[in-house]
Amino acid sequence: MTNTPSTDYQKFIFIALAAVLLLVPQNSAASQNAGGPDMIQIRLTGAGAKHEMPGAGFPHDKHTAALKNQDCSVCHLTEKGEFVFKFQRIQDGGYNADKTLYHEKCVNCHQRRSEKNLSAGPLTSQCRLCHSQTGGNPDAAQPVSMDRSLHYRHEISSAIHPAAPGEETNCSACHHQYDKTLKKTVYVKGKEDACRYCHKPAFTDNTRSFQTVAHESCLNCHYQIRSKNQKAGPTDCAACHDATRLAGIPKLKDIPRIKRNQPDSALMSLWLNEARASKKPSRQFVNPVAFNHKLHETKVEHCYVCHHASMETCGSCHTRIGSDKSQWTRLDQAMHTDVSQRSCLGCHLEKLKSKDCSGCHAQMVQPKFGDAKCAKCHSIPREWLEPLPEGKEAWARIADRDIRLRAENRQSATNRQISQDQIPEEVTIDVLADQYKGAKFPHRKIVAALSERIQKNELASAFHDGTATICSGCHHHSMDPASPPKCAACHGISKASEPDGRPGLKGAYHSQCNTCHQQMGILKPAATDCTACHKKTDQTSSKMN
Amino acid sequence: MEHLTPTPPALTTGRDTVFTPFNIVSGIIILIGCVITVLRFTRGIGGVSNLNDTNPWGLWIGFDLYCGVALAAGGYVTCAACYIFGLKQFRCAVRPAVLTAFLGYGLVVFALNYDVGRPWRLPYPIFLSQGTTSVLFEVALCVFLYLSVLMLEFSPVAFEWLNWKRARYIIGKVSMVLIIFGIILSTLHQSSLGAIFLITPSKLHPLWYSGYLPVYFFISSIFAGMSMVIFEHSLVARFLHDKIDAEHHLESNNVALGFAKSAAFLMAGYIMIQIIGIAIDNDWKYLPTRWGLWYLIEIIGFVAIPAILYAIGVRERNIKLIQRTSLWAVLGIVLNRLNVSLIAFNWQLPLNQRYFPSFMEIMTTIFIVTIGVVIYRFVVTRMPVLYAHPDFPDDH
Amino acid sequence: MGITRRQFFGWMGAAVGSQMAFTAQAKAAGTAHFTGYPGSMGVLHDISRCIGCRKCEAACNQVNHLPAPETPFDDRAVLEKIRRPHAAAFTVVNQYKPKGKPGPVFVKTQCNHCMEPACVSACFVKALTKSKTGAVVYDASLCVGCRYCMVACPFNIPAFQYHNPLTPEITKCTLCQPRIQKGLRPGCVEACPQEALTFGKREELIKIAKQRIGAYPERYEDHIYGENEMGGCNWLYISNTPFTGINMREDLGITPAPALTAGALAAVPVVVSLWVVFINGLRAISKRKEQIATEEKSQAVSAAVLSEQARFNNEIKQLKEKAKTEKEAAITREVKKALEAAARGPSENGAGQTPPSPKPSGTAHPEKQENN
Amino acid sequence: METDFNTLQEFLTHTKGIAYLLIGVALVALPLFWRFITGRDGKKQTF
Repeated sequence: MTNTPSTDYQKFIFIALAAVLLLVPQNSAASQNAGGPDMIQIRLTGAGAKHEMPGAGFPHDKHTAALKNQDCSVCHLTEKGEFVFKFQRIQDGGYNADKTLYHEKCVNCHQRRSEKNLSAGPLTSQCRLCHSQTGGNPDAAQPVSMDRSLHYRHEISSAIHPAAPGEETNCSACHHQYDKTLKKTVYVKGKEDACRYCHKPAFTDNTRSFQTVAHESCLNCHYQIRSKNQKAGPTDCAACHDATRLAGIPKLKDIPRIKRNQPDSALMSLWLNEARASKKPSRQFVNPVAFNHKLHETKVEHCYVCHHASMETCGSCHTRIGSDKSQWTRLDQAMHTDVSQRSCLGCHLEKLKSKDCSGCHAQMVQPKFGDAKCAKCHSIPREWLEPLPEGKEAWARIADRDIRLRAENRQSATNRQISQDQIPEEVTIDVLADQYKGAKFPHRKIVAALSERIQKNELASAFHDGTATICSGCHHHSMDPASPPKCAACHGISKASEPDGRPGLKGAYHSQCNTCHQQMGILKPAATDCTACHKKTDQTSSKMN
Repeated sequence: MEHLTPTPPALTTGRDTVFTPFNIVSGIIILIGCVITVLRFTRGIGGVSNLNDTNPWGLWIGFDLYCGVALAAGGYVTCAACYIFGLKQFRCAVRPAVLTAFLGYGLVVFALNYDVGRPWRLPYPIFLSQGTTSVLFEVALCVFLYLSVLMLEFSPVAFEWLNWKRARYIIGKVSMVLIIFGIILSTLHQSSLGAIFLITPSKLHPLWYSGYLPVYFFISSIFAGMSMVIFEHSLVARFLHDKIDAEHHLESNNVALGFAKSAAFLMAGYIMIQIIGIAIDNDWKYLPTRWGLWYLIEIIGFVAIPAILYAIGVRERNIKLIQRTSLWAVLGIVLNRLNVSLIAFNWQLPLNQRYFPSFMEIMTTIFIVTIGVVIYRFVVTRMPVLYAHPDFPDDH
Repeated sequence: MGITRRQFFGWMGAAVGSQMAFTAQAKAAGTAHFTGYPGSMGVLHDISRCIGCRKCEAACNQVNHLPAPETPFDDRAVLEKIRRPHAAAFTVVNQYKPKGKPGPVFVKTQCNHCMEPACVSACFVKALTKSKTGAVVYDASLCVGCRYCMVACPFNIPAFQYHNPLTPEITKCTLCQPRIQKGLRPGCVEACPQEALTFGKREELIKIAKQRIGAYPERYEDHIYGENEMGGCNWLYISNTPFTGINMREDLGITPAPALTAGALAAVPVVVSLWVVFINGLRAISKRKEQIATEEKSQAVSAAVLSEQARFNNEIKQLKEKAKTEKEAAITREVKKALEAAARGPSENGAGQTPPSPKPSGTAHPEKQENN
Repeated sequence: METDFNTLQEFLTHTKGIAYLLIGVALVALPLFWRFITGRDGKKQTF
């Protein structure tokens, strides 16, 4: 399969002849249009749409750069003082009209510029330079996230002015609701919602699509602020959609909470809700969960992560039997599904994939709902609910009390950890030594490193609360993890795996060490560097013939 | 026996000196061929060819075997026309066609000696270990039997030349059996050569891969054979016209007209079944691609157009046009066989993993073709192929 | 398993019929479904476990006594290039960097030991056979070196000793058949430190694979490669990344290779038999046509002869009549003359001469008529 | 003789082997039968 350049060349001619490349016209366009994050695929739809050509790729930033001293009005019309980000029109005029519009206005401009010897795009005869199959690169354009950091910067910016003068915060500059009676959008304090609740992916119910809104609102605002010579957000495509530039947006630390009257903690239990409503002590289903809302706010990018359809409580849609608003997903299902990041279990499982956790957890069978330790979350004891707490404060007190107790538990768990002298300093693994000498395993050092990572993480320390929970990362299935049996007790020394799929001793050792190292990103020693762990013996080969 | 043949002027000058342009060129080629032969059997197949593990078959199979067999189809087609369909006017075309077929198959087997790893084991599949599930087994069996049959079919010519009357008489007795055997065997392995690739649906481009591959190969071999006979006659008429007796000369035009007519109609049918094949496998989506373009060039450019030209030639009794078209049609068959066996094979591999024949592979192929031409020339200038033997008139 | 020559001739007799029609247990082609040799062995390659250490390559090299490689097996630079098995290496490990995967993925490539191997189906000397152990076994003593197996293999596995001029062999993984028969595991499996390779009965391996996918649904693709590909393989794969991205084709389908050519081969005896019938028929028809043509010709000839004869007879008759009347007239005339002469006296002699009969024209000869 | 097959390959090896034998039978038997059919049609017909 190695080829000298000359045979490659011959092959090229051969295949080129075979494929008759000369008759296929679109090569040069393809490379040009491969596209960055600013590539817009113009593909008109609507009545009478006949697609004789593939859509046109439009490199937006290239155009803004070329028209450097001009503003958006070169291409975009304004309505009520704001730009409409359609090309040269306020509203779509139908397939044929828009097609003509694009062809005339694009090509005319290119023509004028090329006559002036300015850089210009394709002309009338160069259809395929715009219309290529490969316009747009889905990987190049990344979505921008209005995370808490970015949100806060908008909140406190002095360049942004609230809709009505005199308001303390900038909230009303963006957040609004549609008032059906007034037939216009109004701002209601304390009822700020996520944009996506109303602005869906496509134009629905007379409401602009999320994409349109994001561009028209954000860009117009940035543009107007900038035109006052103030520091403003970007107006070019790449700033919000290019992966590297997105990563460069500074992230604030210790961001104050968003203020929307949200609770610090919540007692989650639907049966308790019902019991409270009917003032009757109900038969208890399962112990309620105290949810630390304040803590979780800091763990997510924005409210929308959990509040995916409204800012109401989860139970308002996900009722005990489900509702049509929740598409009949019950609360218990919503909280325990492992496929959605919005559920408690789904999000917590996702956290196990982080580098700190996956060293041990990637090798463990993924816990299912039934395997979970229910009491870890459903921890409010029954006696706290007797008599039935009355009033918001009583509820909050119960929740706070539980949250406090859990924090104390976490603290004591750290203290309860297995003592250093119980952990062997170094273990030599040499049961199978043949080609290589045994490996020296710095046992205590590794336990210390893992413990440190657990303590740094609230979720981890909440769940690793047993004396020797950490030990079971490697010494799995061991009855007393603090004094585990030898690995060879279960893993056959015969180098073969057991019929039940249990690995043999060699496989068990290597996959345990290597998987953990790879998962945690500890690339030294490399998994394939045998001599980093083992000294080579004189025996050059294993007993194999 | 030389005195029996009409003495050719070309040959007389040839006798004076061995260094005719033809002899010099073919001599050089054969010399190079011999050198490559030595290299092949001292350095291995890899030493002379660009074949590799991913592209195990190259020019030697794609051209020497696939095209060789297709173009040797004239033998059975002419025999069938003359003796089965009773079209006696093709009788004069039988002997040249059988000679071409015999040479063609002989050279195919000869070429295989270069391509297979251990050529002396070529009889193994027939005599030692029969891999009955292999299409190649069937091809091997058929080629082996058909080559034997062709040898016997051709032997009367040699016997007449040598004037072995008794042997000539005996072979004449069984000629009909031989002809029927020949037709059956040809049918089978012309189609089996297509069936060889039935096992590679994942490697051959869908436009060429079809469950109908054997049928395509069989049908196309018929008009390949016819075109080859017409083409060969036009060559013979130009370069060996002094070897042709009056009867052959007269009839060769009828042969051209008759075969062109049948070939045109068969080609139309062939195009039809190609389209049906695409429909059956729902391969339409490949047509607007580059491979589709290449496929259309093969089907339209090298089947449909020759078919139309043949048709025009037949209607206007334009022998020149028919003869020119026959070359086109022959090239079309070569293209088709190369497409199936080489070009559209392994089509999904990147360019740097594709195969292109080495210089020595190409030279080997030219060498083998040259041998064919030399032997053909040797035979027709000496043996009663293009004319009736005065001692054995009107036999067969 | 295969047909020996003795069997071949043994069937020549009446056995052929009974073999085909009356053996009750034999499966009929229409409904037959074959599930492979029971208890055949295989290997499960867990791609997610492979770290690309090339220990398997080293072991394979050692077990099969292959030539030492150009660079030692612990040189991982070779992984930068995609390799395939070749004459000096029955197995290779390749490194891929699929999209969306943080680290590289390593895949060991070797013969998959198909349940219905394309190479075995393609081999025209039975140099390749499927063993009951699960291995696809190569017998160099039969191989002609035609390389059809390489053409046929959907996985591009068999390689050829292109630089061996006289005794080149096909090379490929043997599943360590000799070791299996001694009760050992294949060399690569034994060498794998990660147990990315598991040797066992194919049925068991499928269970293990399903178990792993079930236990770690997030890690694995929900597909056991080789379970059904081209009718299934004895070498199975599970992966943490889509197979297509690591050069393992997922478009091969599930049709076993022998089934692809079975139909065409089944047509062979039918074509032969019917060709014999058709050719005889066609010849009979063209002969019969000739015969009829000859008969018609001779009929036409005799009809022509008859009509000519009739015409001739008629003419003769007419002439005769004419002659008769002329004769009579002459007689009368002569009688008259004689009477006149008698009346004048018997002085003249020529009185008794008959008049010359009219000569029939040249048309009288029927044989000659044909030439007209 | 084996009658139970585990693989399609085994099955086909068996049946195709028989098929090839039958081809030979057909090649001999059918012409002979034709000869028998046309035996009294007249003198001297090869088949």
